[in-house]
Amino acid sequence: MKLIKAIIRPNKLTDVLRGLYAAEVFGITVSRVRGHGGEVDAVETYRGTTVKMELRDKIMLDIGVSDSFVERTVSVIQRCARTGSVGDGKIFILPVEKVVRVRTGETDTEAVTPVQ
Amino acid sequence: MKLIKAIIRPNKLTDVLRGLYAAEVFGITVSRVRGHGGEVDAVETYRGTTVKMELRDKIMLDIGVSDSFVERTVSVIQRCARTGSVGDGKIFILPVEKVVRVRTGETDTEAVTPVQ
Amino acid sequence: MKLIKAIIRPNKLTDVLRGLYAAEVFGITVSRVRGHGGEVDAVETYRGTTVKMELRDKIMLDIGVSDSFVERTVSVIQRCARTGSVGDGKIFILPVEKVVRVRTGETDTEAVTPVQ
Amino acid sequence: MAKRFLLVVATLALVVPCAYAQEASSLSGADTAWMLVSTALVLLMTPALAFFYGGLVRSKNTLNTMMMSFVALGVSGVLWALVGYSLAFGKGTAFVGDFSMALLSGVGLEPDGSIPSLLFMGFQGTFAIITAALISGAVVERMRFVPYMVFIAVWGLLVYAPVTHWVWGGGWLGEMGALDFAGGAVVHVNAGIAAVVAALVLGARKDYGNEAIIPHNVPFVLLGAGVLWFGWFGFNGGSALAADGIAALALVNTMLAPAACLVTWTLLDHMVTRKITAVGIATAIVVGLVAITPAAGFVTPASALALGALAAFPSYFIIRWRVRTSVDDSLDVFAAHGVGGLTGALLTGVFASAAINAGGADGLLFGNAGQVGIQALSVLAVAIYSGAVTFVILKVLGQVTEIRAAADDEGIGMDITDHGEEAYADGEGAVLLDRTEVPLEANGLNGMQPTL
Amino acid sequence: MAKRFLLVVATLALVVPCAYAQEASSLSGADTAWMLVSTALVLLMTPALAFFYGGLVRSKNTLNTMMMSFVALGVSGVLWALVGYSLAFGKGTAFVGDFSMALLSGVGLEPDGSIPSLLFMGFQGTFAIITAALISGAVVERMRFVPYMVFIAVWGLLVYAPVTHWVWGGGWLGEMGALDFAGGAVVHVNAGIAAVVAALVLGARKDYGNEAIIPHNVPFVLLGAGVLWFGWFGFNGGSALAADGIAALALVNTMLAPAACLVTWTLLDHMVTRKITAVGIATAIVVGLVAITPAAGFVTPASALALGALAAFPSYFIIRWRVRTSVDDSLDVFAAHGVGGLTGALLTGVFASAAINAGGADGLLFGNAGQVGIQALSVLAVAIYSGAVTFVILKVLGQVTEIRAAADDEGIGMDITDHGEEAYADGEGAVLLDRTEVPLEANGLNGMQPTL
Amino acid sequence: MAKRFLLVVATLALVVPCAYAQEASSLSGADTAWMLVSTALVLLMTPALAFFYGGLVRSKNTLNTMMMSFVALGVSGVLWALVGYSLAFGKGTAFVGDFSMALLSGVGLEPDGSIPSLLFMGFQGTFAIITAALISGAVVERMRFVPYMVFIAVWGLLVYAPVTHWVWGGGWLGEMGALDFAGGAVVHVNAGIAAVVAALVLGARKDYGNEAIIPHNVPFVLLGAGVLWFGWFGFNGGSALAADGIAALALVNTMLAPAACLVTWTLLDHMVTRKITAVGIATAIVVGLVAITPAAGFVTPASALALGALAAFPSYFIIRWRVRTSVDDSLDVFAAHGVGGLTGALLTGVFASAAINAGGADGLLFGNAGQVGIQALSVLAVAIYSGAVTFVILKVLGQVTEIRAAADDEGIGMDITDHGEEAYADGEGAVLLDRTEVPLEANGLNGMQPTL
Ligand SMILES: Nc1ncnc2c1ncn2[C@@H]1O[C@H](COP(=O)(O)OP(=O)(O)O)[C@@H](O)[C@H]1O
Ligand SMILES: Nc1ncnc2c1ncn2[C@@H]1O[C@H](COP(=O)(O)OP(=O)(O)O)[C@@H](O)[C@H]1O
Ligand SMILES: Nc1ncnc2c1ncn2[C@@H]1O[C@H](COP(=O)(O)OP(=O)(O)O)[C@@H](O)[C@H]1O
Repeated sequence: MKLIKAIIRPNKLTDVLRGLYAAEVFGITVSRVRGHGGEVDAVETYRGTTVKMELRDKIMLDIGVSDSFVERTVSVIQRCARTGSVGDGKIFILPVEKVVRVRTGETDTEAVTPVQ
Repeated sequence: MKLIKAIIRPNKLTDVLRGLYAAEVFGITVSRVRGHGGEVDAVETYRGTTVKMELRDKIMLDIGVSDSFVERTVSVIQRCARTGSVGDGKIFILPVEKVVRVRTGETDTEAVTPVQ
Repeated sequence: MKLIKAIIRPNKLTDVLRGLYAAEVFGITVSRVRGHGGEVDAVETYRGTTVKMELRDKIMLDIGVSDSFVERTVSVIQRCARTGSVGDGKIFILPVEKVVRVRTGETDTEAVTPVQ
Repeated sequence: MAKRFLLVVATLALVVPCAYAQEASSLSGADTAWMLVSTALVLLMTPALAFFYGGLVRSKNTLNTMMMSFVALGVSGVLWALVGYSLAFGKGTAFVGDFSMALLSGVGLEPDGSIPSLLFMGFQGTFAIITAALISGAVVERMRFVPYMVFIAVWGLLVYAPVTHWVWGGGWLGEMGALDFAGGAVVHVNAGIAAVVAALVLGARKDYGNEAIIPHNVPFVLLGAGVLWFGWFGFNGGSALAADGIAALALVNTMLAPAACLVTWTLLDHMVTRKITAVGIATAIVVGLVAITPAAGFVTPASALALGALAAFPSYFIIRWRVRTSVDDSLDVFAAHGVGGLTGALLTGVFASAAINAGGADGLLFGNAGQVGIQALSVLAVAIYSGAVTFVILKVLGQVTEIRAAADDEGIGMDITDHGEEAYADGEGAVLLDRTEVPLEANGLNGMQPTL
Repeated sequence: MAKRFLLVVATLALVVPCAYAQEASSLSGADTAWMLVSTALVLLMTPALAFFYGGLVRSKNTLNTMMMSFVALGVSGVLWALVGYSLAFGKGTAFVGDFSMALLSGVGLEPDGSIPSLLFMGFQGTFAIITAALISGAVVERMRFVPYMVFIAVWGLLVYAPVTHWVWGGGWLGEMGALDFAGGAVVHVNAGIAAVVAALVLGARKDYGNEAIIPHNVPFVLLGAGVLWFGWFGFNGGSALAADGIAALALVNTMLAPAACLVTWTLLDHMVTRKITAVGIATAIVVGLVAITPAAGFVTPASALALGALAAFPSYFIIRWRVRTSVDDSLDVFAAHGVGGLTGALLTGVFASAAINAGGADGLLFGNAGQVGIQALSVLAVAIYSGAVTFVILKVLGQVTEIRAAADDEGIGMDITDHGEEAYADGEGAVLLDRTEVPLEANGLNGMQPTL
Repeated sequence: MAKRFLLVVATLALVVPCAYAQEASSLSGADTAWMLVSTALVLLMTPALAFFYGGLVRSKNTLNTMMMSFVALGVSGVLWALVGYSLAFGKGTAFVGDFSMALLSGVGLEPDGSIPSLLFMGFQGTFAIITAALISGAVVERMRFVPYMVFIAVWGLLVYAPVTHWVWGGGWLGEMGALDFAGGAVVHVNAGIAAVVAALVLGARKDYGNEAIIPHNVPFVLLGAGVLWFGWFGFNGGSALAADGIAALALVNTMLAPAACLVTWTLLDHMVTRKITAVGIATAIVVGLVAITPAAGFVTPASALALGALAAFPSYFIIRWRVRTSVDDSLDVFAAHGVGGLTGALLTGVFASAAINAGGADGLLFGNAGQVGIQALSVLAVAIYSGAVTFVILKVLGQVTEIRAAADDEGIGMDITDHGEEAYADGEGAVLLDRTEVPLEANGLNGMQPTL
């Protein structure tokens, strides 16, 4: 089991979700985050106070997948989230020791297989 | 050391927190997330534009625990977060290499033992 | 590769970011979270309804670093996020199997090296 | 408007210079101007109430709560014009009007007092709207929306219109000498009692008493309170039905009483909880406004200050007590409007002074203890009637349909379940439907170039 | 104001008691009071519109959208005083005024009718402002801000002022007998057509039709709708230019028509989608207000109810149809204002009654079928002129500069790209700049002790 | 009201048709109607200010900031009625009134000019409220709430009331011929100076200059600005104390000056930063309103346009400069109100024209250079007095109690520490207390069935 943690641009979320569903990855958790990387900072001014916004809005996906799904999940994200400009994001693959489905107590691969 | 990452329903948060405190798990970090899984999508209409909301509000818990606490933490969450309907959520158990308490620099088990 | 997950006080974020940039850690993802730990709970009253706020606003940082950067990243956070009062937060170091940069497909160390 | 109007004309004669021009049959431009404004001001109170209430609920029920006020602007407004006004102000009996003015027949631009009778109808219509909307505070977060609409429609005709007739339409309470300048009993006691009955019939929200249910947007509560205050100048000042000294008295009292109530509430809050709360200040403003409503044109400004300060006490402590009971009058309509209206009505019987308004009466302080009794009786009558009929309407409605949301829907929040919308959305994970269902014609247009 | 004013004075004479004092050359305090209020009310509509529109867009474009309304308060307001008023109400020809009152020369405190002519100028100025701001709903989230400012500046002079002259300034449509009490054609059809043309010239937003673009703050939409309604009492009621029976009629109609429209829309929504939406209710209020605008002082209250109810249908279905086309009139200015204004203008021709307002005319229902034709013609004339000139202005502007935001900017959101601000910010990750650039003098002061 | 009233009656006589009815001893319905409305409008400005200020701070201090305005509605309102009005408008000396009208004794429905004297008291009371609330912008996010309440209470009596007496209550500045139509010096310079002194005494916020402190809700700022503008029509228009030509002049000038200021600010913003900001536009509206306040009824509309445009410059650049200093006048009360009021007062001395208002005077442009000197002197006198007394009050208060929040509390945010509330809460992790503390009686009721 792996946990795929992907940081993407907010306006790529729809595309990535569509891609993931198409690849039969249905269990996904999404959070709004902000990120700093290589992008140029936005400058804003409020009544003469000039500030540099060092964080950009991003979306973080947490996707628990069984080992066989890792590659296709990563490649879907890479394909759908890419714009080619700095700021497209990163994907982290983390080892997971155990996954439990709260509702049924099923574990690991069963836990991430969606209900029909 | 493990990091327990649990995704639960927002309206189960109070119950889960109470359960965790009762089980003497006090160090908890909570985030608002949204999830896609097996639930039926809500349909909304705005001035004739009909949209399907594929993400449901969820809560994600990040709980760092020493190995001996893993089982009871998971079972408390399972017990308190369960409704039996699709959408109850998942629990991921991730290995952790090191935990540091910022205030004291204590590490690992000491770092997650709450102050008295 | 490691993922450093740090929970800190919101008003320490600016200091921590400055510290990280100085330490040449540029790739950072930030989320607003809430935490429970050893802090005293705030009590609020709304029209006679008294509630205890068991969660405090915190910031969570997710920072993917190559192994050689782990130590200095942790020590920067420890130094910059510390106030000495209960509630300063925790740092978790998680193993990462692979990191991918969405834009280029570079992996691991190349993926977390910032663009010039 | 019979009796009330006579009082007003009487007082008018004392203070308006061009009194010779004020025969019953002629319009006054000045009075018309003020009543035009007052009508607009009172109408604005219903959107203001939507924000006051909407800020107090959880975000998942924001729109549902706000729409309970907004829909009254339609439902209660239209029904008022069609029949309500006639039931309230038609000649009829001592207990209810008639259908003589149904469909606004005979309500035109001819003067009723010194303003066009149509304008009087409109002004009174804004009262009918807000009274219905007030009740919603007791049933938010759990009453299904369509039954709610039916409820306020029926309630407006069966409860609001008759009660208005009793007091202002030539009915028995007005005849008896009950003083209710702008609706302490008619509007606030009436809505407050209906609210608590509705809360009991519907039952408590499932999370009530188990979970902390706290306001999702306190600035909206303050916005609502501020705009309510502004609108209330039309509510009370406009109830003089003229731009005269009594209007000025009512308006200034409407400024002073809430101010005094706010200060008192602030001190109570500080003494009891060591914190001065924003929700408390917003509530204090409303309680002060409610309390001065029956008295506004009948008491001196000094009395208004006293009345406002006194009114803080019962409402403050009843709110604190209520949340510890099982009665889920969710936004404390009873404590704010029912109790505030009661306090105001009784204190009107204490502070009223015929010296300041010859069209009113003297109260206890000026030697007429009987007025307090009349006031108590009027409140009691309104409370009993309103409570009983509200109960019957809801029970009958409950036979016909389910008036309460399913527990699951309550959990999800009524914005999504009843309205298919979210108050605050960022569009993440929202997928457009319907593009394939485009009708042929539209498809044609679909092929149009995006830019000319 | 010529023709219109005569009508008003005529009706005035019937209902105002002190009519003997109402010669063309004397001020009326009452009328002045009401027009002061009306002017303030209409000015408030533009901030209200900012909230109505601002709530409907995505949060990254909130400020941009709101500022499209707010900036009109400056640009259109100043230009109106400088030349617009003169072009609209100067004697001139049947098609446009002249420069005789440019820079407000000769516009002072002397009476124009029964109010100071300066006040008439101000009142009309608030109309010029909101009409320009209305158009912005069609171009939000993609039109660059500076070209937008230039556009509304030019549009106000080349389109709004002449069209106003046609109808109210002594021009050909007014002469022909077109009834437009408060701007069904002048304001709403005019802005509605300009909006759809602007949407077509600019092209659709890049996400339009691909992504779900949903309102980020529906309470703001309701706030906007509520305050618009309030302000509209000045818009329609003030168009009587006096505190008389016609003002009362217009105001009450402005209360009833939106109420009826709201109820009808609610029923349609429930039947079509099984949900009664808040955005729908807000839209219904606006459509009802738009539709009654040309009719407000010419029809009976019963007709206003019917007119409001009827007006819901075309706008409701056109909105549903529009979103399935490629025409990205983003906030449905055409469906709400263009169509609502058209419906209202035609129904004015149906329901108008000389019995209720001798200064108006009879409509189809009262035997004068020709009025519908006149109404249709007036709408058509305004639509063609507005559409054509709007097209030319934008095309010329497009030659001079880029009027559409770059795709990247559209993605980031115009608040940051065009205004360098965010609507809702928490300051995280924001780093203060400029501390090092403090000028010498300031540095001196910088050395001051923080506390005395 | 002495002197000022005479001026007004004089001008009144010129423009009101029924002038024969306007003896000092008779009420005018029209004037009363307009002053009723104006009082309501000015009262609304304080909630509007709460939003203007509340949107500019960080979300953790939203309620604290808003309540600093709301609480003035109580504290300053009540004290005005009890003593402030008498100190300001009682006969007294050239420097302060007396206690002859304390507790509103003798302030009733008898005419004061053409309106009830009680109404004049109420109208002036709304000025006292907002002036106190204005100061709060300089001390937000760090001043403890209870000391703040005490401060504005004392300040209202020791500073606001005397200064008002000087200018409008028959005091020395009025006698000297200083022109201040609606409070350029009395309200804005007064509050602006008090603000900067308070900011200096309290010291800067601990994050000031280190962290970026940016507005948490710019739409609220725009809402505040829009509603302030609306209310300001009552502020300036109502200061004519009649519904006459001068009121119209004041109101139209109050429309034009901010419009011109907005346009100028927009151009400045674009030239200096290449962005046109929403906070900038909101600020420009307020600055334009402040600047026209002393001049509103004394200058021609063309002058108002010029005055508004000119007023943008000093405030714009002082705001930019101020943030680079160590003076944490957090919401730039000095730059907007102090400097705006100063500019307006001086330009009144330049643009005033006795031709447009015989009750005013000629300014520099019309050959009376001395008026500028008088204006300068009046501003200087107010500034010195206000600054000195504000300083003393705060220093004395600082001896009695801690006026500044502890650094920790400042970090947490004053909403939680001083009010025990959050502006925006979702209830997550909130645990209900107190269920066990239910008193016995309540427990009884607790046992009631949830549904009947
Ligand atoms: N090392 C990292 N750890 C965590 N998050 C990162 C890291 N590097 C980048 N990110 C996230 O990815 C986003 C995009 O990264 P950035 O370096 O700007 O672009 P790119 O990946 O195209 O070079 C950042 O805004 C941040 O949220
Ligand atoms: N594989 C997964 N990875 C990450 N999050 C998941 C995964 N599967 C489910 N979730 C989260 O858990 C929530 C509930 O899952 P769902 O499949 O709907 O219900 P259930 O767990 O009861 O079958 C989802 O909304 C999502 O947030
Ligand atoms: N075991 C844990 N797992 C996850 N998060 C934790 C844990 N312990 C603490 N935290 C987070 O760190 C924050 C501070 O912890 P706390 O125990 O209050 O202070 P300290 O670390 O100074 O002892 C908490 O609010 C919570 O967000």
